[in-house]
Amino acid sequence: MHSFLGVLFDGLAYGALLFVISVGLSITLGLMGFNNLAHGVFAMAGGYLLVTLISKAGIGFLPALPIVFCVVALGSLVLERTLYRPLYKSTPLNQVLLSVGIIFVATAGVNYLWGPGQQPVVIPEWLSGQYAVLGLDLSRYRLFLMVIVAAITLALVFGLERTRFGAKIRASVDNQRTAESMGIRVDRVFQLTFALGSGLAGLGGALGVDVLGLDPNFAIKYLVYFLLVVVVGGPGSVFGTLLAALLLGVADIAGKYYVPQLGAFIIYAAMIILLLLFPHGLLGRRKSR
Amino acid sequence: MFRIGFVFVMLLCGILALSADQACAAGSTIKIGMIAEMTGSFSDFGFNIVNGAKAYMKEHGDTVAGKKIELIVKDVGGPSPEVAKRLAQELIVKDKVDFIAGFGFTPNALAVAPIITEAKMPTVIMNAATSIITTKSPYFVRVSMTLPQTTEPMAQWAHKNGYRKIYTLVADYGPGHDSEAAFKKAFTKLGGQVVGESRVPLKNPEFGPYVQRIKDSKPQAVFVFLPAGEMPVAFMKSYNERGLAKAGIKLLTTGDVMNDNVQDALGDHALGVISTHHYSVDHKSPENKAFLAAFAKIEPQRPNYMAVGGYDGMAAIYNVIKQLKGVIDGDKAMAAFKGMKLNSPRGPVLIDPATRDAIENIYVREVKKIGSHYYNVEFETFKAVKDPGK
Amino acid sequence: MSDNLAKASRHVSFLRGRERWKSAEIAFWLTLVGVYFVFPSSLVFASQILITGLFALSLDMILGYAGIVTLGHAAFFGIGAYTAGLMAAHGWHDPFLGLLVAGVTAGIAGYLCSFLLSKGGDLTRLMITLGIGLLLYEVVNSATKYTGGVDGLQGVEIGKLFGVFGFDLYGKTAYIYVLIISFLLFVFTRSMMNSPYGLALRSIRENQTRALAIGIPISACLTNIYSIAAVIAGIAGALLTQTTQFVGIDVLSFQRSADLLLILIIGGTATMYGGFVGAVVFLLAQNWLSNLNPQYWQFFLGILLIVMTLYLRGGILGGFSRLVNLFRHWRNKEHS
Amino acid sequence: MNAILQTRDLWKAFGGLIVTKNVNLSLAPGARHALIGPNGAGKTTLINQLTGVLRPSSGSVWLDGEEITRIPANERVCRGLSRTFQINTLFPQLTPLEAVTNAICVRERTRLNILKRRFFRVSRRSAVIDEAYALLEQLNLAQDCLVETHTLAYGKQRLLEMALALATKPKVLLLDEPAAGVPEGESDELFEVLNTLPKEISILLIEHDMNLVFNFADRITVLVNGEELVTGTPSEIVEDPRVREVYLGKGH
Repeated sequence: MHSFLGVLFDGLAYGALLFVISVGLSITLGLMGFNNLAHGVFAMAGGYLLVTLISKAGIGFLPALPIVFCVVALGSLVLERTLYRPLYKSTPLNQVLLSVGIIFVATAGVNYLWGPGQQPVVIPEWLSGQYAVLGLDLSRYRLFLMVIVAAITLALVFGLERTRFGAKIRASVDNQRTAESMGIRVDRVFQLTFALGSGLAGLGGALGVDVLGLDPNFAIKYLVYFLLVVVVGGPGSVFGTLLAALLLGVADIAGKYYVPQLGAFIIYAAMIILLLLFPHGLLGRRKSR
Repeated sequence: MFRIGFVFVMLLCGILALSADQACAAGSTIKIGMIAEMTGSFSDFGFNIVNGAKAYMKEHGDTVAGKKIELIVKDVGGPSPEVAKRLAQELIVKDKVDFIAGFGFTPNALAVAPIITEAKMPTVIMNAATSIITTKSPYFVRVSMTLPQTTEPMAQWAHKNGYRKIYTLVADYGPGHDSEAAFKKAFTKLGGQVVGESRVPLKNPEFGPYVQRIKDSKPQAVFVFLPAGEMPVAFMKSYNERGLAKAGIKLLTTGDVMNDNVQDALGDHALGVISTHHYSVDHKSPENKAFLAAFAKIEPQRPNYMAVGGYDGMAAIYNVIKQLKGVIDGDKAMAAFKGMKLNSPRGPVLIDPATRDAIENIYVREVKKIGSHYYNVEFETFKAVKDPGK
Repeated sequence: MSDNLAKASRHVSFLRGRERWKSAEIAFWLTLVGVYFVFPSSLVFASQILITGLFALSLDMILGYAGIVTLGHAAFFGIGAYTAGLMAAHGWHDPFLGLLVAGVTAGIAGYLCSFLLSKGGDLTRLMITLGIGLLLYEVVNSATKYTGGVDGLQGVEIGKLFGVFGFDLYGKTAYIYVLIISFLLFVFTRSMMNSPYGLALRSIRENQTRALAIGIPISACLTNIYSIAAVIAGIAGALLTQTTQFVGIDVLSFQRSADLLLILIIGGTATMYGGFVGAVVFLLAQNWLSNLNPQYWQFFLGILLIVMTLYLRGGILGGFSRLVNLFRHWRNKEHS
Repeated sequence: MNAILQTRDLWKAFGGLIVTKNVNLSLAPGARHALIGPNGAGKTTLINQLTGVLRPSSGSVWLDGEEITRIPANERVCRGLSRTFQINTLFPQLTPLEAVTNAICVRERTRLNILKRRFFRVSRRSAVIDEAYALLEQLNLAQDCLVETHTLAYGKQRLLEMALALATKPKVLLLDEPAAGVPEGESDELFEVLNTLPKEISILLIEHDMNLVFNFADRITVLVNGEELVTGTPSEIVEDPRVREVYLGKGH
């Protein structure tokens, strides 16, 4: 029984991690419909920024997180204006080509600036170690991640469903022309949405590096995971992304614990099965077009 | 229409010309072609190997026996045998090199075996660690190590120090399987017992369930082999988070896991971990000091055992050039390699004349914090260990 | 009536003109023959480019002509490569037999996989194909005993072609072998794309709803083309095995599928030659840049890709044909 | 009572929303039948069930005496049930000649062996191409049949819609607002073409423009809220008070 609860907790914690690193993509790919394979680049930027802030500027882990979010979001605005915007209405293939180009540039750039090795990430004392609850050892950092995930989900759901800005985003995404005729500045809305998605990517990267490690190939190494979570969840749905992340997380951990021989297959098999059952994602909006 | 055809042909020719032969007649230079993993997920491999080689050239000058040494570095971009084979072929046919060197990965080395045999090209393996490589061509010589070579001493040390029940955890791929088998064989032969084994997928950001299984089966120690990179970092974090050390489960690894240049990324997590390997940055000898100084002139990053592989490979090649007085012939060069002794930064190395593999000391080390950095500190030595995989 | 017929035959000849071998095409293949004589020391590279081009052609069949986005096409390439490799390692050394069996095996795999692709949008298909590719990679990786795992499959010995021409260090035999097989498969594909079947495929890509409404059995067509593309990918994989005499697990890697997609986009989709041109440009650029700077060449490749997306929509061939049109337009103006 | 196209108690519901309610439609051979109704009456849903894009919740569809309820959409086309679309649904990069040739090739495909179908060039089938050209000529598209479809004028594209449907040699042709978006006055060309269609083709026309409907149809069905309100000759429909109330009352 204990091991079952333990596995469940680990699974949920892993799901939380998957959610944190993918939720930004759920916004850029899902809401805006841009095939942004370079999501990992923003996550990686977040990671390196965090490491640099902590080791060079001496800023603490917690205060560094909002800085990372803001800096990555601001930085992404430059890319949005110069590279992404011209391709909003282009074919998906062109968007793929562009984002792969960005990945190449970023990988080589980071390699040049920081070298190819793993970066040390020091998390504060109070976040390392475990709490013993009911005979279960619960990792503090994982609990922290779960809290962050809950906060992000609530903030996003509230922000996208209940605020004026959220309404504008949904209107712009659903029908650009109508939104424009209603006086919404669609390009501004897209810009801000893109910044939000990238900022979240950066934040996710910063939070993920303690578990995932950080080297110049971060962007390509975890690309499959980002896509997996977002597509299974249903692009554009924050709840769907959360649900998919938790489901895949629990399936993966349970599989690895109970049938370790199949360790490598589980997450991919789970993805294929889920996609065959829900071709538009768990909570995806069925596009009638 | 023909005009378009003409343009097309011109275009193709133009592009092809970019990659056309630039080979110039060799005479006063000796060319060494290096095939290394400079980009991709394993760019760390190429980075260390090539910079290790460059460090040797920096230290000893680029002229030997009156010949200028030219290093031609080619990026193979990860484990991709067909590219390795193509690069080797081009190095031989176009660049007319005298030696080929490098190889972080086994498949890259194996793929070039037929052509180096056909071309009688002396080829120095600077890292790839599967035993069989040197049996695939008489023109292979390896200056690094093999996996069983560093694994077996770990089993012996564990048994000597009273460990009887050990759990093994390896990465689920060829070298992992080899390491698991080598450890199990050596350890059970001595009377120890492997109480459980896990194979972890190579793409695995989450070690939780595996570490939990180890904890549940309560062994005295766990033996771990993972490829250098992000896996050891993730594993060590999980190992500590779940309090295996506190539960009295000792961690024993090969040196790949306790790779010198991830030490600082591991930080406190790795303190006290025991590993066996042929090289540590902390090795105390004048040769190592010279190596570290030379490397620091090229790159500020801390080198690791692969850099030593590159460094020693160059040393071996320099020795051969000296012996042959600058006139390189494949068979003579191979004869010169056999039985060669090197005063390596890792300690004395002998190239086994029979297998063309390195015979070297394997050290038992423990991770300690010295100043603000972390090092593998050697405390016991297995002298002149041969590759037990053959 | 006869007037009508005269007009109609003008239209027949219009269609015939579209299908005819253009001089640029002939020049393209003659150039490839020329490479053999002009660059005798780069033949290994040249045959690898051709193999990649052939592989990209098979992707073009399903992406460009049938509109299925895939990131797991390396699965079939890998199946072909391993089939040919395992055969050669177990005593069947004849290269042609290897190609045949590899193609058939990959085709069967493609046929089976195609049923998983009937549902969902582009992203779903992308992820399912990606998942299949990754699963296959893991299967080969964990079956170390049979496949050699990440160390690669050893003992691949390829017999002489027709018992006469052995594969040599310079890759002369290999290049001619690859060139001939590629050309034959290209002719096969080309005639298929110019047939009523090819027209139906193009129309499916253009508009599925309408294709269904004129009676095209879409899912059967897609299953079919997916299997044929898998056969060609499998043969390309087998060619790589036979010319390298080694099989590395990277034949199945995600990287290979992703690079292939890049190559096809760069070359231009649905143009028949996009795959070959993309392979030539991408691999030569890669080779050239990585020789200039082995460590940071990806930076420049990335810049190239970005510039290309911003200024050269529709790939190289797309941009090229637009240039040609512009030129014609301009010349027509001059004349009139 | 040998209807060429018939629905029996057709019923379709999306969850709790009933969009087709017990529709019993019947087309006599050679009919010029029109289906009218206000927006949201379920006309397009009905068409989609006839063509096989949607499957009805219950009830059946019959074509020429055979039940086709469970037959896939493409197979229905082969059996002689063809349609046009309200919004242009064409092959933008193909020329009209290629598009129509394609449709004819599909229709004729069972007459060819696999080798010819797969590997012989399209241009070798001059009979098919002649037929395609003749059809295009009949629809006043001969001048434009060699340029890519997306460059055609809107009105021409509407005609091509019709050409593609006719190329399948249908027994029953479903026309979904053929004049939609065509400026008044230009739709004459379209209906001129419609009026010349042979009587062997039965036509079900969905249209908003009442003038067109009353000029063209010999029978009219009014659909309201998924339900068949009334069916009759044009004069009967005009007289019907219920129709006036729900439909004409607002429009006229």
